[in-house]
Amino acid sequence: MTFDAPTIDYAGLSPIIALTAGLVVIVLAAVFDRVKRFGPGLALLTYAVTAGCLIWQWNADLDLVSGALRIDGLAVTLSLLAVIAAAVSVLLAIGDPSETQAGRSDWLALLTGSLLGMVILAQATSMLTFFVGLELLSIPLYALCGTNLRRRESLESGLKYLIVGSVGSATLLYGLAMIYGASGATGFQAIADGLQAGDGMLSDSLTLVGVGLVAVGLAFKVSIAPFHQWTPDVYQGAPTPVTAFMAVATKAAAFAVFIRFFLVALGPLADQWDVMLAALAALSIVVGNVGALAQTSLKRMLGYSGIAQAGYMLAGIVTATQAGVDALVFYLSAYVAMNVAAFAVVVIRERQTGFSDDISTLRGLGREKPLLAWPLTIAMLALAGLPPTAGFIGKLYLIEALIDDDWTWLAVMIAIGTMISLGYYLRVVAALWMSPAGEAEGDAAIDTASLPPQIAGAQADPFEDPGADRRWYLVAPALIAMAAALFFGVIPQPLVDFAQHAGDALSVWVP
Amino acid sequence: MLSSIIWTPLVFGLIGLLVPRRFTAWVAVLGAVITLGLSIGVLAGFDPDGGMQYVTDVSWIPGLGVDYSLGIDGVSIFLVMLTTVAWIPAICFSAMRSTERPALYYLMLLAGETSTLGAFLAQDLLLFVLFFDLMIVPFYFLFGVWGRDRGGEDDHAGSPGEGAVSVQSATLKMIVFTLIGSLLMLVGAIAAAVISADGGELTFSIQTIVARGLPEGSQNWIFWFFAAAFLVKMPAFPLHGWMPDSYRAAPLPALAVFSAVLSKVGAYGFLRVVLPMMPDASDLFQTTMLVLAIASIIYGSAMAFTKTDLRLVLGFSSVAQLGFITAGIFAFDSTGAEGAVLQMVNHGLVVVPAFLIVAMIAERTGSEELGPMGGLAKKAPVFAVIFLIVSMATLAIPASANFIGEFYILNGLFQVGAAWAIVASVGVALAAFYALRMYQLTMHNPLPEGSDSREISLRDALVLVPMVGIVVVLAFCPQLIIHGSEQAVDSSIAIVREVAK
Amino acid sequence: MDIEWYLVLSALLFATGFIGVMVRRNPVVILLCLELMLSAGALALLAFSRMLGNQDGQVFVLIVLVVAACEVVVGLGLVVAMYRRRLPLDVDEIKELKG
Amino acid sequence: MTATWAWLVLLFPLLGSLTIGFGFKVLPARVAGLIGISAIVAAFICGILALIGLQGEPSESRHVASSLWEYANVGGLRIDLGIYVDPLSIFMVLVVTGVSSLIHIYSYSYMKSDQGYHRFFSYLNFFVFSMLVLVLGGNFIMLIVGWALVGFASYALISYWYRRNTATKAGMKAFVINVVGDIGLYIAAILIFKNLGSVDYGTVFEKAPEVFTTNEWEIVAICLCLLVGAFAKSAQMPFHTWLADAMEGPTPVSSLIHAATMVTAGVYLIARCHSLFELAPTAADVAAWVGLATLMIAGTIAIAVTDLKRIIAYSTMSQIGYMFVGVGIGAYSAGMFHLMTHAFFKALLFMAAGSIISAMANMQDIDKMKGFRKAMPFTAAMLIIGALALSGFPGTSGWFSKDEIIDFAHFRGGMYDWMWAGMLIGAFMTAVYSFRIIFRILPGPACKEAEYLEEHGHVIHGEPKNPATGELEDTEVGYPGEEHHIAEQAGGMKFAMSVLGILALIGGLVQVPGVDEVITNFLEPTFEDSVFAHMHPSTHEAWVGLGEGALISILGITFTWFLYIRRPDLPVKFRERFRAVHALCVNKWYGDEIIDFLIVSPVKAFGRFCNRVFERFAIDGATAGVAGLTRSAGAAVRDMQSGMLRGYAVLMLFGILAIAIYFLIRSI
Repeated sequence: MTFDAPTIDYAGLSPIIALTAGLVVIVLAAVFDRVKRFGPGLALLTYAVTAGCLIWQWNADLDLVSGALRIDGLAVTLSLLAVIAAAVSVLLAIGDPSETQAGRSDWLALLTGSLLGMVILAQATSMLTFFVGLELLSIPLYALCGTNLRRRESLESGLKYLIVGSVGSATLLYGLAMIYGASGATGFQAIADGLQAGDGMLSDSLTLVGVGLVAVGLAFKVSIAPFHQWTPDVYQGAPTPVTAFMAVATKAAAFAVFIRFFLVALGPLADQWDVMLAALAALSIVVGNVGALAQTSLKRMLGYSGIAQAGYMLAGIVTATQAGVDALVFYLSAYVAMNVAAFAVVVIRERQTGFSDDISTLRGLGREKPLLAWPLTIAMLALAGLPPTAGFIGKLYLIEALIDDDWTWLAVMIAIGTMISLGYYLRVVAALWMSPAGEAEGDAAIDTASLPPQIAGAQADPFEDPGADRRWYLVAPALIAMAAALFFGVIPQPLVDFAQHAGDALSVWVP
Repeated sequence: MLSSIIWTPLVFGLIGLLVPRRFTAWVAVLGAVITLGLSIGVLAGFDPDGGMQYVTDVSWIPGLGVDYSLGIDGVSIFLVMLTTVAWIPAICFSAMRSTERPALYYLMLLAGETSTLGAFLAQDLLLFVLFFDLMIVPFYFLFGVWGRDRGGEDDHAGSPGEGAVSVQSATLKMIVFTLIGSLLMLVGAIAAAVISADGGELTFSIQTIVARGLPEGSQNWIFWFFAAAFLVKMPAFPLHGWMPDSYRAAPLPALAVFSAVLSKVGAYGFLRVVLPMMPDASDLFQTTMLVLAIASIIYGSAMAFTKTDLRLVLGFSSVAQLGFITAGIFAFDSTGAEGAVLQMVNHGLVVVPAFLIVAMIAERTGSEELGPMGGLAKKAPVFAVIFLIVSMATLAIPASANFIGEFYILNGLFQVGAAWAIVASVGVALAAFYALRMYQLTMHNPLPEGSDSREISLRDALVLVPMVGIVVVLAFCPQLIIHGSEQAVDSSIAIVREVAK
Repeated sequence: MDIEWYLVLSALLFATGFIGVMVRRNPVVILLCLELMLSAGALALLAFSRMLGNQDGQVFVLIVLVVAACEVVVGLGLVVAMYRRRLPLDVDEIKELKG
Repeated sequence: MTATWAWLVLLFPLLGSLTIGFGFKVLPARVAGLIGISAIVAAFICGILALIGLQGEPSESRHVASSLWEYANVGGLRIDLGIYVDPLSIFMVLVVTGVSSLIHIYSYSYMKSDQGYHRFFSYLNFFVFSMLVLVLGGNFIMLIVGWALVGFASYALISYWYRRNTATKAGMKAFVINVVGDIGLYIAAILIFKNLGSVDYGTVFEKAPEVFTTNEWEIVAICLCLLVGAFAKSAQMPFHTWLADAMEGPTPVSSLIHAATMVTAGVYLIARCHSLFELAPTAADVAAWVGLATLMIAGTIAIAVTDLKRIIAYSTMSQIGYMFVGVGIGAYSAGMFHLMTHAFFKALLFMAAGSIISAMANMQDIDKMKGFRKAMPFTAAMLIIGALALSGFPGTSGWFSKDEIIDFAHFRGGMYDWMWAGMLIGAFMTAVYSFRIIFRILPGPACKEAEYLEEHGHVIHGEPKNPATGELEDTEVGYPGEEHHIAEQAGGMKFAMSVLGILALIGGLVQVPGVDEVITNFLEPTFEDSVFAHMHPSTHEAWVGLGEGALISILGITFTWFLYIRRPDLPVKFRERFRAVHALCVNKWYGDEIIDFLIVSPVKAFGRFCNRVFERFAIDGATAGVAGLTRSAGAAVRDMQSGMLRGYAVLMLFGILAIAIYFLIRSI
C-alpha cells in the first residue's frame, strides 16, 4: 500500500497559514510578560503578512485542499476587507477596558481566531469548511462580546449573541444536512451538479426548505430581518472595538459564503430563492431603517443601520449576476470605510465621556473638535448615500445591478429606505454641527444624569481618557477611513475594479 | 474650460480653510469673481447656433458606464451665468458681515456653487443626478449650522401666525423631501440608461439615451421618478411642504442663492432631461403637469398674499413663479419654453436681491414680520427705490424682462388651450397684489417705533445695485437671452412636439 | 427502513431544542437545548450519509460535535462570568439591552 | 425725420425723470422742478415738430413706423422696440405733453414746500414718459408696456404721500385693478398673435379684415379683452372704484393723470383699434353701453358726494363715459375731440380745486367751504370757466365736443337713440353737479378760511390732517409741506390756469360744424379705413344738436341755481326724503362693496383657506402623517425588540416557518 501525500499548494494556503502562525505566536506571547505589550504589534504584523499573502494571491484562481477551499478574487477581496477591519479593531482596542480585562493577548488571540474563521469562510467551497469557518468566526466573537467583564451589558450581549447565534448555526446545519441529502454531496460544485442531476433523495419541497434554512442561518450572521434581533443589542452591549469588527468583518465573510453558496451551490435553484431573498432584503431595509429612527445610543443606531445596510447588500445576491456581486462587494468595501470612521469616533467619544455613546455626547463637537466631527459626519453622509461619498456610488452600483436584472421594485425599496435613513443619520450630523452653542458644553461637562445607567459604583472610571482624541491610533483610523470614503466617492474606479475582481471569480457560474 | 468653472469655487473654498480667518471671506469673494470671469469667457466664445459646446468627455467610472461629460448649450449657458452672478452678492453680502466659523461657511457656500454649476453643465445623466444630489449637502449645512430657530409668531392680524420652527427639523424636512425625489430620480436615471441600452453598451450620456429612445411603457414611470425630483426641488404644489420651515430657518444669503438658482435646476431638468428623453410620457402627462403648474401658480400666489413673514412671501411667490416656468415648459411651444427659460433667469436675478433686502430690512426693524413694519422709505430713498424695482420685476410689470417671459409663457399656454392661459393669468394679478403688498407694508405707511429707517450703506449698495442693474438691462433687451437660447430650447422640445402632433 | 423516520426524528429533536430555547429561562438549559438542535442536524447528516453511501456526512458530524463542544465552553464561560458578577441566571432578567 | 422727433418726444421725459431721480441729493429743488418742466416742454416742441413732419407727407402715407431694436423674438412672435406715428398718436402726444407742461408749471409752485419735491417731479416726468410710450408704441406689446408703466406711475403718485395709510391703500387698489386690465390686454395680444401672426399695428390692422368676418367670436373676444383693459384704465364700470380713491394723490396728480391723460387711454385704445372694433360691432356696442352706464351712474354719484376732488373725479368718469360712447358708436374724431377739451377744462377744474383746498388748509369737504368769491377772485373765475365748459354752456369747448358725440348717437338712430336720450340726461346732471360746486363754494358769507385769507392776505395754516380720515399728521407726510399755495399768489399756478382757462373757453372753436373741422380733418388719415369715416350728420343736424345741448345745459344751471341759491333748504329736504337714493349715490352705488363681495372677499377667503386650512392640514398634515407613520413603524420595531431572548426566538420561529411555508407552497 502506497501512501500518496496530498499535494499542498502552500502559496494558495499562505494567508491561512500566516494567520494561523500569527495566532499561535500571539497565544504563546501571552505566556511571556515582556512580550505581552507588543501584542497589538504582533497582531498587526500578522495581519500585514496575511494581507501581503492575499495580495500576492490576487490573481489566484485555485481549488485547495481537495476542493474544500478555493482562493480566488472573491475570497481575496473579502478577506482583505476582513483583515483591514481586524487591524482597525486592534488599534481601537488599545487601552480599551475589554482588552485589558480579558488579557491583551487573549483578546487578540480571540480576534485573530475569528479572523481566521473569516478567511476560511471566504474561501470555503464545501459544506464542511463552510460550517467550520462560520463557527470559527462566531465562537471567538461570542467570547469577545463578553470581554468587558465589568459591564453587565457586555456579558448580556455575549450571552444573547451566543444563544441566538447558536440557534442560527443549528438552523444552518439542519439546512445543510437537507441539501446534502438532496444533492448527495458536500462540495459546492458537486451540490450544484447533484441538484441539477437529481441525484438526491429528497422531494423538491424539502430541498427548498433546506435552502430556506440555510438562508435563515446566513441571515442570522449578516443580520437580515426578521433574524436581526440580536444585532442592536449586541452592537450596543459589546465593547466598541468588537462591535466595529463585528459590524464590518462578519458581514464581509458571511456575505462571501452567502454569495458562494447561493450562486455556486444553489445556482440551479436561483429562480426559486430569489424572491425569498428579495423579500428578506426589503424587510430588512424597512425594519432596520425605521428601527434606527428614535435611538439615542449611537452604537444601537448603527446596529439598526447595519440591518438596513445588510438588506441593501443582500439585494446584490438577489440578482444572481456578476454585476450584483460586484455591487455587493463595492458596497461592502465602502461600508468598511464608513463604519470604521464612525466607530473610531464612537470609541474616542466613549473614552472621553466615561463610556457613553449617547448621541447627546456629540453636541457641539463640530465646533470644538472638528477633527472628530468630520469623520463621523462623512461616515453618516456616506451611510445615508449622499454624494460625494463612496456610499452614493455604492447605492448607485446596487441599483444599477438591480435594474439591469429587472428588480426595479427592490431598487425603489433601497431608495425609500435611504430616505427614511436620513432621519437618523442626519440627527447625528445635526448633533455635531447644529446644536445650539449654549448646549454644547464640551467634554467633561456632559450632563451625567442623561446618560444610560452605568454599573453601580463605577464613579471614576479608570479607563476614562479625556485625551483620547489625541491618540494617533484612534484618530488615524477615523481620518483614513474618512479619506477613503471621500476618495472613493470622487474617484470610484479603483474600488470598482476591486469589486469586479471579486465578481470575475464567479464568471463560470453566473451571468 | 467648463471643468475650471465648476471646480474653481470649491478650490477657493478649500483655500479659505488655509488662510487666516480674516481673509477667508475675501478669498471666497475672489473665487466667486473668478468663476464669473470664467463663465463670461465662455459666454464670449459661445455660438448660439452651435449646439452643445465646450464639450468635455472623460471616462469616469468605466465600470458603471458613467462619464465625466460636460457641455454647454443655449439653455445651460444662461443658467450658468445666473449661478455665477447670483453667488457673488450672496458671498459679498456675507463677507461684509461677520460670520461664525467663516472658513466652513464659505466652503459650503462655494461647494454649493460648484455642485449647482455641475448640475447645469453635466451631459451625463448620472453625473447630473450626482450633482443634483450633491447640491443639497452644502445647503443642508448652511441652513442647519448658520440658520436659526424661529419662535412662534402672531401675524398681528389676529390670526394665528407661523408656528415655531427648529433648525434641525426644518433642515431635516428639506433634505428628506429633496432626496425623496432625487433618489427616485437616481433609480429612474439608471433605468433609463439600462432600458435604452437594451443589452447594448451601457452609457449614461444624455444625448445617446435620447437618440436610443425609451419604450413608451417605461417612459411613464421613469417620467414620474424624474418629475418627483424636479417638482420637489422647485418646489411645486403640493410638494412644497418642506419649503416654509426651511425658508424661515435659513440664513438669508444662502437662502437667496438657494431660492434663486437651485429651484431652477428642477425646471432645467425638465427641459434638458425629461422632455427629450421621455417625449411620449411628457405628452401623455402634459395635462397633469399643467394642472400642477397652474395649481402652483394659484396656490403659491394665494399663500404669498396671506403670509406675513417676508421670507414666506418670497418663498411662495417662488412657488408661483416656478409654476409659470413649468407651465411654459409643458406647453410644448417654442414661445412657452423660451419664456420659461427667460423667466428662470429673471426670477433668479430678482430673488437674490429680494432676499438680501429682507436681510437688510431685518437689520433695520429686527423683524421679518410684515405686520408691525412700515415707513422704511422715510430716510432711505435709494433703498426704497431698489426694493421698488425688485418688487416690480417680481410682479413682472410690463417693460421688465419678467413680463416678456410671462407673456411668452402665457402665449405658449394659450396654444395648448385658452383656459390654461386665462387661469394662469389670474396669477399675474395676484402677483401684483402680493409683491406690492410686500413693498408697501415695509417701505410705506407710518414708521413704527423701534424701526430704524436707515439708508442702504454704500457697501450693501455695491452688492445690490449691480444685480438690479442687470435686471434693468435685461428689461431693455431680453432678446439677448432669447437669441442665445432659442436654438437650444427648440431642440429640447423638438422631439416632444413631434410626438404631440 | 425509510429515511423518513430518521428525518422525522431529527425534526422532532430540532423542534424540541427550539421549543426549549423558547420556553426555558435558565441559560444553562438553553445551552443544552442548543446542543439538541445541533444534534438534530447531526442525525440528519448521518442518516443521509448512510443512505447515500458516502462518508462526507459522517466527517461532517465529527466536526459538528467539536463545534458543539466549543460553543458550550464559551457559553458556560459566559454563564460563569455572569454568576461571578452576581447577575441573575434567568434570560428573562437579562434585558438591559432593548428598544 | 418724423420718427426721430417722435423718439425725442419719448427721450426727454425719460431723461428728465432719470436726471431728477439720480440727482436728488445734488440738485436744488427749484432746479429739479425746472428740469422737469423743460423736459416736458421739450417733448411738446418735438411733438409739434413731428406733427409738422407728418403733415408734410401726403395724406395716404401719413404714418411712420420706426424700431430701435428687436425686443424679443421667438417662434414668430416678434416684438420690436418700436413706435408708430400717425395723426392719432401725434394728437395724443400733443394733448399729453401740452397739458402736462402746464400741470408741471402748476406743480412747480403748488408743491413748493413739499419734502419730496425731487421725487414728485421725477415721478411726474416718468409718468409722462410712460403715457407717451402708450400712445406712441408701435405694437400691442409696447402698448401694454406703456399701459402698465402709466399704471405704475399712477400708483407711485397716488401713494406719493406714502406714510398715509389711506394713500397707500388707494395706490394698491388702483394698481391691482389696472393689472387686471393689463391682463385683458395680454390675452387680447395673444389672441391677436394667434390669429394674425403679428402684434404690429400695421400688420394687424391690415390683415384683420381679411382674416375675420364681422362678429366672428374670436374678434369679439379680442375686442372684449381689449375693453377689459380700457375699462380698467379709464375707470369705467365695473372697474371704476379706484378712481375716487386715487384722489389721495396730490392735486396736480389728479389733474394730470386722473383727469387729463391716463384715464383717457381707454378711449385712445378703442380709437386706435377701431378697425378691430368695426369687425366686432357687438364689442363696440358693449363699449358704448358701458360708457353710457358709467356716465349716468357717475353723474348721480357726483351730485351726492361732498368731497370736492371726488366730485370732480366722478365727473371725470362720467365724461370719459361720453368718450366711450363716442368711440363706441363710431364718432372717433368727436371722441378724441372731447378727450382734448375735457383735458383742458378738467385739468383746469382740478387746479382750481387745488387752489381752494390750499386755502382751506387741506380740507376738501364742500360743506365747509363758502364765500370764496371775494377771497380768491382768480380761482373763482377759473372755477366758473371750468364748470361752464364742463356743463357744455354754449360757446365753451365742452359744448362743441360733447354735443358732437350726443348728436352722432341720434344720427345713427335705432338703439343708439336710447343712448342719445341717456346722454342728454347725463348732460343735465353734468350741469347740476358742476354748478353745485360753484354755488356751494363761491357765493354767500365767507367761511373762516376765506375770511382769514381776505383779512391777512395769506392762507390759514391749520393743523395738518389727513383729509380722508381727519387724523393729525406730521407735515413731512401729508399735504404739500408747511406752506400752502393758492393761484392768486403763485405765478406758476396762475399761468397754468390762465392758459387752460383760455383753452377751455375757446378750445372748441377748432371744430365748429360747418365752419372748421380741424380735428376731423387732421385725424382723417387714421380713420380713413373706418366705415364711419364719411358718415356724419349734416351741418344743419349738427347745429340742432348743439342747440339741444345748450338748452339742457342752461336748464341744468338754472335748476341748480334754484336749488342752491333760491331754495337752499330743498337739497336737504330731498336728501331726507330720498334717503335710500342718496345713500346709494354717496356710497358710489356700492361699487366697492360689490367688488369686495364678488372678488376681493372670495380671493382673500381663498388665501386664508390655503394658509390656515389647506397648508396646515393637507400639506403639513400629509407630511406629518407620513413622518408619523414611519415613526410608529419604528416604535413597533422597537417594541418588538423587548430585550427578552425568548421573544427573539419566537420571532425567529415565525421567520423560519414563513420561509418554510413559502417554499412548501411554492413547490406544490
